[in-house]
Amino acid sequence: MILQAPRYTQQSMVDPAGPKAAMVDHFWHFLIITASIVTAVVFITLLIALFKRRRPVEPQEPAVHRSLTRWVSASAAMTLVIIVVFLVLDFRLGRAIATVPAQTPLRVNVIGHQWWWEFQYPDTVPSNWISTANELHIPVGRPVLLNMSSPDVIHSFWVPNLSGKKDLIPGHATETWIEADSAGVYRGQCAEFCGLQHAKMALLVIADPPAKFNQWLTASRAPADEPGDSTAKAGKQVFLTAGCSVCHAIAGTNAGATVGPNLTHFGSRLSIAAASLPNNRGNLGGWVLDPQRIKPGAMMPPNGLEPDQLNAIIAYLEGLK
Amino acid sequence: MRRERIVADVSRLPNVVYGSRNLVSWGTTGFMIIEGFSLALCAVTYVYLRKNTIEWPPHGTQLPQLLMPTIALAVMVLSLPLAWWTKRRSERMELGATRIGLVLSSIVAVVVFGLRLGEFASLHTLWNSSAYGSIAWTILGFHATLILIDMYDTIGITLIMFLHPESKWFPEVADNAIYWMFTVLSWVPLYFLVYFGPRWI
Amino acid sequence: MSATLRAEPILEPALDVELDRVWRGRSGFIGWLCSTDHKSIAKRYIATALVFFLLAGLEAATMRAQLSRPENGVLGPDTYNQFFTMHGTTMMFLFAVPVMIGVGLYLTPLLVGTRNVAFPRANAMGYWVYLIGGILIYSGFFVNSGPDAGWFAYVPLSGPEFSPGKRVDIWAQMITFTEIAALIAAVVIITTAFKMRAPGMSLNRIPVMVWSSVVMSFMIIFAMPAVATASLFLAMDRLISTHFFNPAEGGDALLWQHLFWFFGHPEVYIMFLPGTGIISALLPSFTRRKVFGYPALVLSIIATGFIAFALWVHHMFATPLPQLGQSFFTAASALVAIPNGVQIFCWIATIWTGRPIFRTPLLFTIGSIIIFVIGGMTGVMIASIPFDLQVHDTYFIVAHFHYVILGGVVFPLFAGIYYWFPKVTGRMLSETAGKWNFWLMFIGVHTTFFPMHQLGMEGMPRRVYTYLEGTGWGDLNAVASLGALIIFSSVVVFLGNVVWSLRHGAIAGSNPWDSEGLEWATTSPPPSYNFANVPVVGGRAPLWESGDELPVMTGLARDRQQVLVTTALDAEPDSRHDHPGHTIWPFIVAVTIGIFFITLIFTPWGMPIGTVLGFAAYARYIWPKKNHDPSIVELPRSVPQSEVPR
Amino acid sequence: MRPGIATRALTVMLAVATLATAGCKREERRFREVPPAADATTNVVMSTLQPGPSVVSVATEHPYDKDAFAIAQGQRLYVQMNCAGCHGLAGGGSIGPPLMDAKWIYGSDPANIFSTIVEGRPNGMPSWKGKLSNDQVWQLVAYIRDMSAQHRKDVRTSRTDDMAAIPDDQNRNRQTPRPSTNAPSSTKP
Repeated sequence: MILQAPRYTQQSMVDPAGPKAAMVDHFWHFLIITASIVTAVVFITLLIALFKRRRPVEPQEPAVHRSLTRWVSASAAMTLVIIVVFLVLDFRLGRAIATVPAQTPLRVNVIGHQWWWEFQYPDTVPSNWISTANELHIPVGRPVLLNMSSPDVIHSFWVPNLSGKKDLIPGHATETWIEADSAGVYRGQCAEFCGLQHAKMALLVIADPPAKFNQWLTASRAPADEPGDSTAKAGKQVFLTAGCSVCHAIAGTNAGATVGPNLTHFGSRLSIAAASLPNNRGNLGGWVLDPQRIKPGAMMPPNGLEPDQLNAIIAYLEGLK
Repeated sequence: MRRERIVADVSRLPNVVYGSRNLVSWGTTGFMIIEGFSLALCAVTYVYLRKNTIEWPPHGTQLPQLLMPTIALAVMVLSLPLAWWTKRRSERMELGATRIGLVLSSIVAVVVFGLRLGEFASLHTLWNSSAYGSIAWTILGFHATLILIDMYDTIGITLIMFLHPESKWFPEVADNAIYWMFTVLSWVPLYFLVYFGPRWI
Repeated sequence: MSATLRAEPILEPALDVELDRVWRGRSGFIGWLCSTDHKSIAKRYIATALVFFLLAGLEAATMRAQLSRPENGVLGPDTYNQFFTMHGTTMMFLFAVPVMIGVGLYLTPLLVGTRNVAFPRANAMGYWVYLIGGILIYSGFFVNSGPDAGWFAYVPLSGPEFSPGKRVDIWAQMITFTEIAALIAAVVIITTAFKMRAPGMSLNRIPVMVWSSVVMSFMIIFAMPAVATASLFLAMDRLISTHFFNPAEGGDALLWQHLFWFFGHPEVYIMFLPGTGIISALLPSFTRRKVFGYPALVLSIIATGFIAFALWVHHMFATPLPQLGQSFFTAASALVAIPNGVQIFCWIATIWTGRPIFRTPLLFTIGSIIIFVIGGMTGVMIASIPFDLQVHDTYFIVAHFHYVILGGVVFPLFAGIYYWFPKVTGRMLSETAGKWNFWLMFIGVHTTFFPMHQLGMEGMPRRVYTYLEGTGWGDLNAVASLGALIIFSSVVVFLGNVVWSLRHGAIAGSNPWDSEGLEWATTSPPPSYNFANVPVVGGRAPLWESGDELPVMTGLARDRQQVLVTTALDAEPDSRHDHPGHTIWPFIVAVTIGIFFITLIFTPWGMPIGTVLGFAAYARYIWPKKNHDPSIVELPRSVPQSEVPR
Repeated sequence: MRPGIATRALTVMLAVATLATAGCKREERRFREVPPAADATTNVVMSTLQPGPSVVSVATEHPYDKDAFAIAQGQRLYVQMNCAGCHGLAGGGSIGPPLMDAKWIYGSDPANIFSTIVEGRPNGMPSWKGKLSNDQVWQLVAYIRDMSAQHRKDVRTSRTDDMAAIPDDQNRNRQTPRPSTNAPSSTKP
């Protein structure tokens, strides 16, 4: 079946939703216009040279040679001028993009694992630390400083609508900042080849107005609420015994493994499997039963669950709002 | 087809020439440049890895011993005049003297290779212990292969000059001597890098 | 080869028979293995490289089939990773550089007017080492052990922990093979161009094609060692657990990127420069005038050669290197457009004042200029760090380098093939098939790669085996896949043209295009000794300037393979040098090198076995033959000082 | 380029390719296929004494012993499932017995190791039944045998990107497994 990706703004660097992407977008317009003019001039000259009437002049004549030399040196000089202009604009833009704005940024740790993203919201109070996966909630209008690292291979964090990419290299702590001007859901994808499921290592950046963001933040700090009805309770039991707790953690239960993503507020997420499937019962069931059919090579093994166990687990996970 | 107008006759030109006039020396020079550049890249990697870590050599690794390597370097440097002498003799096509020079050069080459094999122990680290150990062993091993190839070349040319002497092999003897000088001179900076790097940089 | 297919009578049949007996060597398969004639080795380089070009083309077609629809089922992730890595590795290491080496090896002796390259045996060994490298990686690929970490194999992924098995080891050893072959060919081309030119061919009369091959060779000499040390470090990290790239033990993942791209960017210019040389060599024949701005062209080639070594960090703009350092590389990357621009302006000036003849080589030349200019534009754009941070490792970059390589390497190569095919085989390629081949490829290139610019800007990263339905990349990818079919059909037309013309093509005389190069002074195909007598060169277009009487020098020995060695600057005759002739030993030494490196992948015992085998074969390779040259008699014990030649 | 030679070169290349098919098992990447589990419920026969008629215990052929990818996955699981916590980072042993030496308490055959993991053992070895899928357990079995270098050299794992405390698997010499003093001799039919 064709898997529907979750709803988000069409990824494109020429449809910026953040200051950094906007600056590059303006620079891109300068680039595309100059390049088109220069290409057009060169092509027109080439075509005229090919199809113009031939004057029977001897091409080796010094006069012809001198005029050609003048034309060629003029065009070389023109190329140099264009390149110098390009360099000046580029250096100014480069400095503007690199400097983090004065406003105190929100700090988020980004950890790239093999084929999913982990976002940690650090806090002075250790118990307030949040670890979530594949969906980065950020407040609109406020810069977010990302401290990025990778425990396994090189990944690259890139959300085209917001900013340029930055590599996560093992052994190097890298830093970049992003900011969203307007609320919305922006999709990004790992841009450095990182193995079997590099193609489906996507992420969503959910930009909310500050009030809504703070509301999400406090909700995320709370541990998972107890399951309501009986199937959800049975689901919790299955979760703890059927091996899910060997890799996943849910704050508030004694499942605390950090091998796989943290599922504390799984129910409130828009997508599952590194933002490659919308989060609904059907996809969740298919994913839990046999992840290898959707993402062959992913680290999550197929789980032989009985139908009632599967329904219980889905009810429990969807209930973790 | 065009007619051809003969303008000169080249059959009187010499057949045995030396230095940059000789085709084969261009080949040896080419490979000297390639090997020299590869050694330079290893040296750059050494400095890069050094700049990348705080403790060099890593905590707990003993500094490399200096006695054996210095002896090996001394023997190599002392063999330079011998190589120069052999080169001069081969350029003068003195068969007897060249043969003596070649035999001595072969012996020196074997001794130097033996000393080099002993030198690995004085690094006081293993290749798989840390990046420091890896790059030190690689520089030593890379240069050791150069010495091995040059030793083999010297012994080969010595055998040819004894069993199959011809005038066209004299330039090869000269090239071999130059190649030995290159191998020795390329080791001098690397020696200081590998044995004094941990102490100074 | 239908060898005796010569339209014109030979000037001196007796001399031809005598020389041919010495230079031709045995026929048959063994003779083929023993040949050290630069023409047969160059033809093998080009033919093998084109076979790899077809294989890589099939891989590209399969990849495009997989990417034509979202969530397609043609290739799974593991096979797709092998396919795109093999496509990149084959095109870069097994096709582009070797084919340009083959063109260089074939033409340099003919263009500079000598009988063979400088080190014929080493040259033959170089080809065999390259062939063994190609067979090694493709046998691995056929048994599911093709490399799967990208043609650049960034370290932690290609390192011992994340690439189990022998896939990346086979890739790393293949690099050692192709690098040895390229280094040997580079030393051969430089020595031939500087020491064996025809008398009178001073530095300012060397054809531009030879200049481009020489600068390519210098770049090979300074670029290949970087990838050699990098692949040596990677192989040692994987096999004997050294820690060059292990951040926990002092290594660094960026060390691999620095070493690889220090080679990587010069590599693409190694391929590109002979392309410009081919265009500058064939333009005079199709515009009926000498190429305009010879000094400008040569200086641009040399300038590109130098600047290419100062660009490599533009592949690493997204890594945590300091911003100021990266801006230096922005400036260098943008400035490299100046020499390339000058070359294109000189070509357009040549066409402007010439009388263009629209034959297939000229069509491919125009196509290459158009495609290369578009590629150059996007090249300057991605020199800027902020813009590159948006489009690095996306399909915008895939579009850029395909435009630059198709425009700078593949189209000029096809132009060169259509131009020199008559000289190599004695038969013309058909013009109608040529035009079909050109137009299909021209349209195919634009249909395939122009949409990729948009895909890249819409966020589609490189090396993805599939993409989701909702990303909106589906239709542009479908157009690209359609374009790939058009390119595929154009290559099929080319193959048909070559196979048909080998048998039934029109007989080409010694100078079918009436061009000015010295290579057209020989018959087609040239005799095994190229020039019976050493030609003398008076200017930059020898055949046009010397009227109908070619000045020559006689006196080279007729009973053995002897060549004239001239001085490097003004090419005055200096000495005579004897080549050892055809021998099987280069093949055997190459096989021992192959055994040495292939067994090293699987067991450290490869080291002793390989060394002993290699040295034994090399001894036999070097040992003087029994029938040593009569003219150099055994030396008396001591030769009086005076007679010793200086 | 005589076409005869081209066809000859191609046949040589194809011959080399078919010859080298032995290598493909090492590079197998099997994602979906769940290997036949040595039935976790049947007890692996530790000694010839058992009640009733002689029951032939099917020793399952270990599916991953020539598969480098599975052994590498086992290496990852060994760390992630915290086996290293008791058995030491590369099987050096701490609370739990060392796994890189030649002494085996519960048998060194793949099936024995499989049942040790699935059923657990006294003195602290937890049972992983239901916690790990069968092919994950088989991958762990492959890696455990790899620690004492039971596999072919070209299949074994190499170093990891961590501290190089002890020589990694590539450089260990093969331990011939022998039953430890207090374990019943593992008899195979």
